[in-house]
Amino acid sequence: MITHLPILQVVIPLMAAPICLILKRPQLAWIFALAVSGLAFAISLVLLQQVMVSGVISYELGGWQAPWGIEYRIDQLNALMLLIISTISTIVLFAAPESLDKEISKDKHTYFYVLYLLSLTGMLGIVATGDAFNVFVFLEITSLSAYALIAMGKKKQAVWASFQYLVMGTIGATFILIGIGLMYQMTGTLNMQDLAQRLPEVSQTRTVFTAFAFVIVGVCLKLAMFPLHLWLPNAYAYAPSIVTAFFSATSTKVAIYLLIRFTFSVFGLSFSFTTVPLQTLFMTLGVLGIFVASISAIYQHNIKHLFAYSSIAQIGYMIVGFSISSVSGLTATLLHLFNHALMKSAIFLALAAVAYRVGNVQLDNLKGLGREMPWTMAAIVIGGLSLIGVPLTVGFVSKWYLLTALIEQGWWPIAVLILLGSMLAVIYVWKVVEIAYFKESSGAPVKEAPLSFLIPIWTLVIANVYFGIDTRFSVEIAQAAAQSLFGGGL
Amino acid sequence: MEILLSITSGLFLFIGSFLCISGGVGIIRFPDFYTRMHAAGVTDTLGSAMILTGLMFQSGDLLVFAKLVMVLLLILLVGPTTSHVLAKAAFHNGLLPQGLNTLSKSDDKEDTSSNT
Amino acid sequence: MLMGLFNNWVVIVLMMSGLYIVIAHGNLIKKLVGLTIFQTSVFIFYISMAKVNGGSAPILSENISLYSNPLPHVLILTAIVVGIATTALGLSLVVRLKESYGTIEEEEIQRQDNQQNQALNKERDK
Amino acid sequence: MINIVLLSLLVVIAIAIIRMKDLFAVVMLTGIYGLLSASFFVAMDAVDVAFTEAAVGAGISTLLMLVAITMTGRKEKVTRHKPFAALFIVLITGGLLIYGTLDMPLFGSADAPIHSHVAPRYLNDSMQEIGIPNVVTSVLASYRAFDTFGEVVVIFTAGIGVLALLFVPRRKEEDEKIASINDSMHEHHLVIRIITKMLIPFILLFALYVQFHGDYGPGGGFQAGVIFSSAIVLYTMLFGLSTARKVINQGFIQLMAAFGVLFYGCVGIASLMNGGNFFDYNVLSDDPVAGQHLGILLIEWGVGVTVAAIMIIIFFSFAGRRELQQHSENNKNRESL
Repeated sequence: MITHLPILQVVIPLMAAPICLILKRPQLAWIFALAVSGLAFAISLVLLQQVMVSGVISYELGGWQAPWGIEYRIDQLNALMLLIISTISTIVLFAAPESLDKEISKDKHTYFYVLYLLSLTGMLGIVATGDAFNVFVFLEITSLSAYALIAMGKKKQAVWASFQYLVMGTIGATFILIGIGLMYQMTGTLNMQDLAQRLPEVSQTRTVFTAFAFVIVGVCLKLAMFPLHLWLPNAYAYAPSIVTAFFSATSTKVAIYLLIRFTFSVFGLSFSFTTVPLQTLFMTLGVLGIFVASISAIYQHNIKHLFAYSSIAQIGYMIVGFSISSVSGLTATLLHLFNHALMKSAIFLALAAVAYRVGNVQLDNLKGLGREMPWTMAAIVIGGLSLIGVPLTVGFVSKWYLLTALIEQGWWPIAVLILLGSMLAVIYVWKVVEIAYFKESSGAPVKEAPLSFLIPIWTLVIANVYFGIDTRFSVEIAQAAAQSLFGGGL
Repeated sequence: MEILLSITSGLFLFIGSFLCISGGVGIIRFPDFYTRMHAAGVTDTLGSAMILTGLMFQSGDLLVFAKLVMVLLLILLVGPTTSHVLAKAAFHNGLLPQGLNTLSKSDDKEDTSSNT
Repeated sequence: MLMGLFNNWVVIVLMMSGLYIVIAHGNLIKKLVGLTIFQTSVFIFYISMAKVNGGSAPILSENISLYSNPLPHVLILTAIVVGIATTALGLSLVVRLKESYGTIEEEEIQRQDNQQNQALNKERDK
Repeated sequence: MINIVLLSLLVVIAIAIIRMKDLFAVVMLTGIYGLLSASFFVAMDAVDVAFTEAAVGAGISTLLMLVAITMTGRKEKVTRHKPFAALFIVLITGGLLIYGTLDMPLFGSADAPIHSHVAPRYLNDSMQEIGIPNVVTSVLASYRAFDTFGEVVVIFTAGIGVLALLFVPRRKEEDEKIASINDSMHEHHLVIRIITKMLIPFILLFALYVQFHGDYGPGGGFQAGVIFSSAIVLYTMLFGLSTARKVINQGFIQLMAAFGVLFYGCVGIASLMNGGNFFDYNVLSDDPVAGQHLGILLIEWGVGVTVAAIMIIIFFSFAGRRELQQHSENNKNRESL
């Protein structure tokens, strides 16, 4: 069975979704979904360990040889992504029943778990596959389940946010489809590794340039990169809290993965960064994104909006690291990907707990919450410190690597800009702290969140601090993944 | 024999195409909904039936012939029904044939926008 | 040269008219129609690149030697299903929007949202 | 030649859609667009795709849009909010695409790279390896079976999503009340009811034919599922949702949707158990070709069942929501009177 792990990683949650629908009782569906997600987590751990020991694992679906059939291909980067997605999904799912009770009507809980498992499947599938068209199919599984999940939010704005996301997401996916079609037309293959070998021959043609542009724009739409980010804040703010916690940590990360995969592995380093002026473009957009999003975050009255804008800013950091296009830059991006998943899911889960007790997450309603819900608010504060990049948190580690990578290239001005951007993070995090700890509470007193919230929240917070101190695990994997990407080949 | 078959089939095809084209002209030129629908009904039923019959002479293969007969039966069944439904829906929603407009149409007028 | 590319250009015009509808029209149903047209035109693009002059449909038979490329057909079969799935979900969102906002025009929905936000802000300033 | 005619017609329709304000007309034109592109696919030798596009583009999606506009109103407001920004984006994108076509292999040339690397193997070897004449089916169901699995999951996701958005649980007495109102409404349609009753068995039979004939000609699970569901939809439209729900209730149809996906997946699991890779049908039987046959047959059933069930679920959800809206509107009118 061990040789079949790559496919089981995706197929187990996939098959679990219809079983969940058959189970019908929400409680049963939850336990089942949790067990399946946990199993996916275990599989991803084994896969990661295998990859670190023995290198790339390839799995041929249907027993057909690679360019003819579909291939699953797990290298260090994929394994890291699989681990992130399945970990966050499992931890977030712990708190689901309580949070859903308050936000979604009882008869739709089962559908929620089915859709949740489907979106998990989609993300795992995007990451595990080595076939360009298969990426599109699984991208659509994730997106469709995401639209439905977001629209399940309590307020009517949730449906509107979901519709906007649907329009943007479909345009993005269709752009990716056009790009894949053009690549296929020039090479005659859909397998990523095969594409990587055959694209250099035709890399001077205008068609390949167009293909590249379409794939990148499509991915950036999904990624909510700076000028294309407009769908994200509302989608995150009005979605059910659990969904926000899950997506903030995973869905944009999967898009970053796709960006890295297409630029580094499929089109190749020399094409992406020498033939096309991707570096300057992305560096500018990344830095602009950090500033625009951070400043918008400062003016928000809804904390979910605030942290959603902060997510866009954090994507900016990842883009900057990515566009350095050196091993250390990419390591910083991957580290930040891992770390940001940890801190954002902790923050949004804590906000789910706030929403559970207070009923909404308007900034004004947080007054005095620091004393009433000390554990929850402490988690938000630690998460916020991590966003700023204070030492002893994970945020510090990734910023440190990012700055070193920039200075290595001699790009001082950008390093300074990054530091300034972090200052903006101080402002918006301080806004939350100020209201929660230094204002008298106005409404009726509320109790601390139940344990079913606190346990997952603090698991994430402790991970936040732990990986901020003991960086061996994360840095080692990120470096190995970055090196393998620069070593050429998938 | 061969020539006879081709001539008959050609004749049928010709009549069929003529009916289709005249039906198309009718849809544009006729004054109101019901007469236009009549033109469309002719294209739908008689025109395509003629063309299918013409094609049957050309088929040669029994399987193809059988399939064409099935299509013909389907069209004969569905074509008039759709015309009927269309006319009924229009009438139900208060659309009266031209010339009747001036007569009493007050009782159905309110339904015009609600039902499609 | 011109004839060989002409097909593609027309298909690009089709795609772009779909995209134009999506961006320029405020009616949500019209937006979904635009998306459908955009996607359908991409399907046309894929299928026309599979065509081989003089080839026939890829159903193997003894007296035919040249076939069109079957792979894009397979991909587009999948993509059509994805398209209808998106349309169905989008329409159900539109129905829900109509129920809660009472309109399916983008501008009016935005206006209602803005008004609500302003009301909230005013309350806060008090 | 014929493709140029079809393409120009498509352009005309696209322009008409941009200019039309009446959503009903727009939706019908979209249906025509789907049908015309299906004809174009036939001209391009893609018969399977044409079949699907005709069933989906001209059938199901038009139907769903029509149901939706009966709930949302059929007039578009005149304002067009950002035509210049849209034009700008469209021109840039289109310009980029046209730039990209300049180095493209010419239309229909047989020596383009697309026809030389992966595709020839499907055409040359699929007869020995899989043994069915329709290459599209063998690529779809065996070489790229996992894509098709993904496709089934996509449609499953959409169905559950629509359920999650539109499903309203109803109390029984309420249901009966709505049913009786609808019955009286539906009784006018005598002619079409009789014709429909005659047609439905044939439609179902045709669906089964398409399901089984997919190996030899155009067709397969997806098309069969859509046709099967269209028969049920036709029945629902004429005899009312409550009557149709008595035949196929919500729980059963959800079970079928889940069952189809599971069935498809279990074929893969079975090949794992027999020592092959996932979806390796060769190991399903002693003779590889027979195994391939068996595997393709089974997964096509999985596809068919799921697609039919999901299409019915989607239509039922929309129709149920619509009945509920009308019901509450009636109540309101009655109160105001």
